Amino acid sequence: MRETVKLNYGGAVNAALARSLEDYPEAILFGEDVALPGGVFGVTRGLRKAFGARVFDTPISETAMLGAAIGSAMMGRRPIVEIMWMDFMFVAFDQIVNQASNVRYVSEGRLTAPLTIRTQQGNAPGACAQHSQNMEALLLHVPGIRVAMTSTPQDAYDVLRSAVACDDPVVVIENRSLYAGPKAEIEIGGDPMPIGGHRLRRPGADVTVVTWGSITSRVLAGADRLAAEGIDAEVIEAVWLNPFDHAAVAASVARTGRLVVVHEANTTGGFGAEIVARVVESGASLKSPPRRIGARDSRIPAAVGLAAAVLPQEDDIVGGLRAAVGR
Amino acid sequence: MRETVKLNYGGAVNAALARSLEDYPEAILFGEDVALPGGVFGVTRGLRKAFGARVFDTPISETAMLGAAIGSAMMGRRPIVEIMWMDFMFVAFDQIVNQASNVRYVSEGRLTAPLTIRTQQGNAPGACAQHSQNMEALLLHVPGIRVAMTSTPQDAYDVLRSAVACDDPVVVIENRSLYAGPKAEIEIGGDPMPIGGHRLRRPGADVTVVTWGSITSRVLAGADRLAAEGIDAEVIEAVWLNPFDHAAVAASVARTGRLVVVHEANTTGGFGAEIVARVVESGASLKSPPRRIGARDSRIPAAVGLAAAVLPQEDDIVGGLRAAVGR
Amino acid sequence: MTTDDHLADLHAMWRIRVLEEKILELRLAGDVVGSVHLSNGQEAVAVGVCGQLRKQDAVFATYRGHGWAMARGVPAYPILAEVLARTAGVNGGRGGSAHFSAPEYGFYGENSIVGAGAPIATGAALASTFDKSGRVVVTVFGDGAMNQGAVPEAMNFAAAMDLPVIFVCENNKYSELTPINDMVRNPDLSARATALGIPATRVDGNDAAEVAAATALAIQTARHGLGPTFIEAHTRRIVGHYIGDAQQYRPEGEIEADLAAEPIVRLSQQLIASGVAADTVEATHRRAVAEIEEAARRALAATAADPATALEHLYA
Amino acid sequence: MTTDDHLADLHAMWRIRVLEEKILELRLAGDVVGSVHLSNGQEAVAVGVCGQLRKQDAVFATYRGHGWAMARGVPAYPILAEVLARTAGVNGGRGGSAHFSAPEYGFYGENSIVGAGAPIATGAALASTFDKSGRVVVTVFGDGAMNQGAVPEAMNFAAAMDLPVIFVCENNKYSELTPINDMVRNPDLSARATALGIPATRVDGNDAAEVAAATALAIQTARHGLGPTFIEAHTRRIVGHYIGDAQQYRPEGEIEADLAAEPIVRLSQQLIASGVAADTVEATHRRAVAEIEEAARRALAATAADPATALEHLYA
Ligand SMILES: Cc1ncc(C[n+]2csc(CCOP(=O)(O)OP(=O)(O)O)c2C)c(N)n1
Ligand SMILES: Cc1ncc(C[n+]2csc(CCOP(=O)(O)OP(=O)(O)O)c2C)c(N)n1
Ligand SMILES: [Mg+2]
Ligand SMILES: [Mg+2]
Repeated sequence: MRETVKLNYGGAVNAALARSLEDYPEAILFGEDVALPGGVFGVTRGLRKAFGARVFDTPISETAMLGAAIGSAMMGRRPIVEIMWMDFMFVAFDQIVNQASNVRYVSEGRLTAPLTIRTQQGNAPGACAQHSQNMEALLLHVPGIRVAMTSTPQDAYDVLRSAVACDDPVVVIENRSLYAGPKAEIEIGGDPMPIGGHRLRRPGADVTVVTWGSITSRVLAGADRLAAEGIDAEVIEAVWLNPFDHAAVAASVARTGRLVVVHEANTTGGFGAEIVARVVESGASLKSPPRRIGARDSRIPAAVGLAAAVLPQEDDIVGGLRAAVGR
Repeated sequence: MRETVKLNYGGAVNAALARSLEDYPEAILFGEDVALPGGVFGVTRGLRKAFGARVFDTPISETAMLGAAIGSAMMGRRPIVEIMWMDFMFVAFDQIVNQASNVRYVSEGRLTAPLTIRTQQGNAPGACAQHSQNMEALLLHVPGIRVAMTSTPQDAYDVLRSAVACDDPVVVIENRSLYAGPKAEIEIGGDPMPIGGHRLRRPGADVTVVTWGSITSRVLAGADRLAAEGIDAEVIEAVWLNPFDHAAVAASVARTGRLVVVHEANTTGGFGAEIVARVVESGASLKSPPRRIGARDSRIPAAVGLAAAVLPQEDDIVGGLRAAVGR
Repeated sequence: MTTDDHLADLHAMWRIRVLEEKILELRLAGDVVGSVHLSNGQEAVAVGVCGQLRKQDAVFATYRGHGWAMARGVPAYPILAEVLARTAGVNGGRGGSAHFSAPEYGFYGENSIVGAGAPIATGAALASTFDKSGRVVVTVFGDGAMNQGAVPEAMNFAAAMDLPVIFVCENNKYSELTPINDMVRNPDLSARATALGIPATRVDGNDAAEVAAATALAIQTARHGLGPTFIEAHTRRIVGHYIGDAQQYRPEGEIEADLAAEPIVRLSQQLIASGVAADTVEATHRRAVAEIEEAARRALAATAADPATALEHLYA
Repeated sequence: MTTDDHLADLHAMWRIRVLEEKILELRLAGDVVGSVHLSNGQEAVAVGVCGQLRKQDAVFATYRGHGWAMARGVPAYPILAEVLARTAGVNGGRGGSAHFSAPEYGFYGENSIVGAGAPIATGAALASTFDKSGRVVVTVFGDGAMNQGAVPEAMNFAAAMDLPVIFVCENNKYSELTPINDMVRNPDLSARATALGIPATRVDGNDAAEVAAATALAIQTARHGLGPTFIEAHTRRIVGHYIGDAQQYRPEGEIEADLAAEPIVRLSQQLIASGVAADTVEATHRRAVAEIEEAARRALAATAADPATALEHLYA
């Protein structure tokens, strides 16, 4: 039953989890501090109470947690597991790269691993180098793993529900700086949508900007500033990164003739390169060279002032877009 | 003292290790089965005998092994640690992504981690999905970690020596299918060269091909076939991937006007995208769209016939190059 | 256990042994391509454990898993077809020797990352606590795997949550080419389980009956909701770790001693000593040979995996 | 131990406590930005351990590491400057509260990945076996970290190789918001070390003298080439895990009990009961306050880290 409610981003995640646990009796939810305490960001609050033993806390054992998700998924559960920070995934990366990814393919489809890994990433003021990274690109080089990243309450809800419904391993990447954001009217309660697709956040004629994650709002702010200068940027938020909607980007670039990709992740080896490569490989005719705006290939310092010098700021985005359109 | 010797690839690795252990009294060498047994590929044979306790076997504890490398490096050792297969690195990836990478930067240079991780990757006939991956792209998105990949005995020797001499963490990626290859005359014994640079394997006028790792020989074979058709490919082997010699690629593309990148790794999210993106971002004028030839975004099946359908073959390379030059 | 039970065990072990020998032969002949890890000498563990399992139970094994698959009931033909990269293989050749699965027989797969199966098996056991299947899960790994962080993580997770999983450590004294006793201080690996609060036993892994008894107890524990058990089964592999492993790391006389203590020889001798006719004992071997020969013949004749299908089954 | 020794411990603990309180104050005032993890209540562990170390010895701590840094001799000013993101910080603001190091004081850094410091510390101890420095390495982590595979891997590695490392587990009963006893079957975490062949003790972590005694023995063991020791120090944090942690997970009365048993209160009471003048006892606090206030004043006045340097020191 569809309804419109006012929820912030964290509330939308919570609602999607609750609905998924309702829809799928085989769904289970676990992670460090997610059950009795309701999550270190409060995002899973109330779910233990509502769903009992299906929602539980785990030891600080990411490998065991991901293994538990894979094994239970093979056996017909639909686990949703939280890795508190994307940075922590690397203590257990084998379970994603070598295990979850291979379940369906290697077994010729006899086994499946319908699991969802919820995590969150990115820098927040004062966060240390081990709590600040943007690592989606690593997952995007691992066939067999679906990946999505959201920045709005509506998508936080919709994408998570699609992820849980998906019969393959999906990593949904959130951002802790969004959880306590402003409430928005969102529609909840419909059937989960199929995975994939993009969001057109701002139509425009002069340049196609592809972005994802929490930096989207910075991109939109930059685009608004440029609108005042007469530069009309089209902003696509690529909520699903695998599968990625390359066709949508191609169609947009075909109209605008220019491409800029913005991500908070380090530039070198980031997924921006893939998007640029796909567009130019297709032979699209561009009015100016494509550009990427990402972090400056660095570790992330804790000092806010230093981190700002590493991570892409609104001015970097505005500058990059201006350069792309030749102004 | 420089001298010319005949060594195969595995022998060259062995010679580089021996020389490094001689040059640096602080060098130590360890890994699973590397000491008493001399390595599962025989590459470390004789080193335990020659260097005693500085060469030792470890438990099957990749996290402890990499941690041991980092901690001992911080304390003035110059560890060389073997991760038997790149695929196994993911059980311990935290130690690379969050630990080794941050030592110098976060400490503002007060601490350093001059360590070398030797590993090998790629598919070999009949190898399973968990022993077949090409994962350099993941490392190349981690600032702070140097990365090289070699395919000839001379480079196996030179690059490894440079890696050990380097005062930062370096991952040197070898390939088990090369170890027992033919002997070649190589020069050994000089001073280690600085890290970085590329190898021009074949000068050519029509198209720039950038590649790395064991697939280089397949690229060269393809280029030879095409030469008979009058297509003159320039082949650059990018032995060092971080730092990457983008200038050399740009200069070559400026002459040939065409770019093809070939790697055994999966295409999507592979480092080929980065190279393509850099070239087109620079505004280079290309006579045809750049192309990437990589694996077909799949897990790797054990069956040789199936794996061949996933991984880039000589015909794929020849076809790609033909298409790039428009024939 | 009756004599017939012992004969059944012997036959089950012979089936595995002959399968492994056939795979070795096919590998040396070049029909099988790539690395294979044989379990010769360790058959009693798989036979002892799997003999106690019910259909719904699940086994998670390692690259050294052919015998476990067979002990779970996977027929020789699809195993050989898999190892030979045929379409008729349990996974159509995608898994190969080191990474195949056959869930329809309760064999949830080999794993070629040391230690990685334990957390996944723990997850399968977690599912049992929800689905009321009564499923017990067995995960098997080597002595060396005990030093891989995934294993203690999985054991603690299972202990904390009382999951119905049995951790079977096949302690064959070596990890590849390195003796376990050089890599640990305390050679009693079961102590690690005890420290986590998991009931643990050490058994003669070359005695299928002893393994079976320990397994039966572990299964009861699991089915009663009392959580995991750890079984350290002492055994020896009487072949190299990989094809071509010259086993130079073996101290003098060890291989001979291992050959004398290996489970098939031992059980055969015991049966004969207890009065069973030599021919009855030998018949278990002959039946195994006939079965495997026939399966190998069929598998060799079967169609190779079709490259056109290589990109299928990546996603739903 | 003499009264002066105890007073020195008390002063050392007060310095840490007052530092943490100052950091909290600065954080609430917005001068410190980002998450900070305080060690209030756990000071006796750092003080007891570090009091036994020599200059060349090395400590590897966690995000909850301010006190360990100070106990190692890092002055308050560069710690506060670091937490305040000043150029004068031990790492010029790059490490911040949760990830700073000061190797010149034998403080090899905090680590914000649970368990990850143990293998690195083990590596530092490995270096000792080559460099003849006699360096002993201490790695500290929490109860929850025992369940992270890196820790048992490191412990086994150190045991197998007889490395001079001391594993100090600060068992404060909670991992973030979750009680350790819900996450393990056997609450005796030291049993895990024993199972690996590592000598292990459980001590009252709120008693610096008891911690020091256990550490002294561990150091002897290490310096004699006899390898690692495990010390489980029972303690309590008397603040939340993070700023704003309402500690709703604490059973009724627990916080009060913890406050009554915390090491500063306890040692002060003991000293007074043993006849030391109240003013002498209180002076340890006053001196700490004066020192930290002065350091904080300077740190607040110091120059902010310069963004122009943000890309330096990535590579050699
Ligand atoms: C994480 C990881 N590290 C290393 C290897 C390489 N390797 C394969 S088998 C093996 C030895 C395992 O020994 P053990 O656990 O005793 O099992 P066994 O082979 O004796 O049955 C090693 C080191 C691997 N496959 N995975
Ligand atoms: C690998 C990893 N997983 C999870 C976290 C998040 N985390 C930070 S502190 C903490 C609790 C650690 O508990 P414990 O080891 O008992 O140490 P304490 O905080 O009590 O000192 C957790 C789960 C992390 N930093 N790293
Ligand atoms: Mg073994
Ligand atoms: Mg704790």
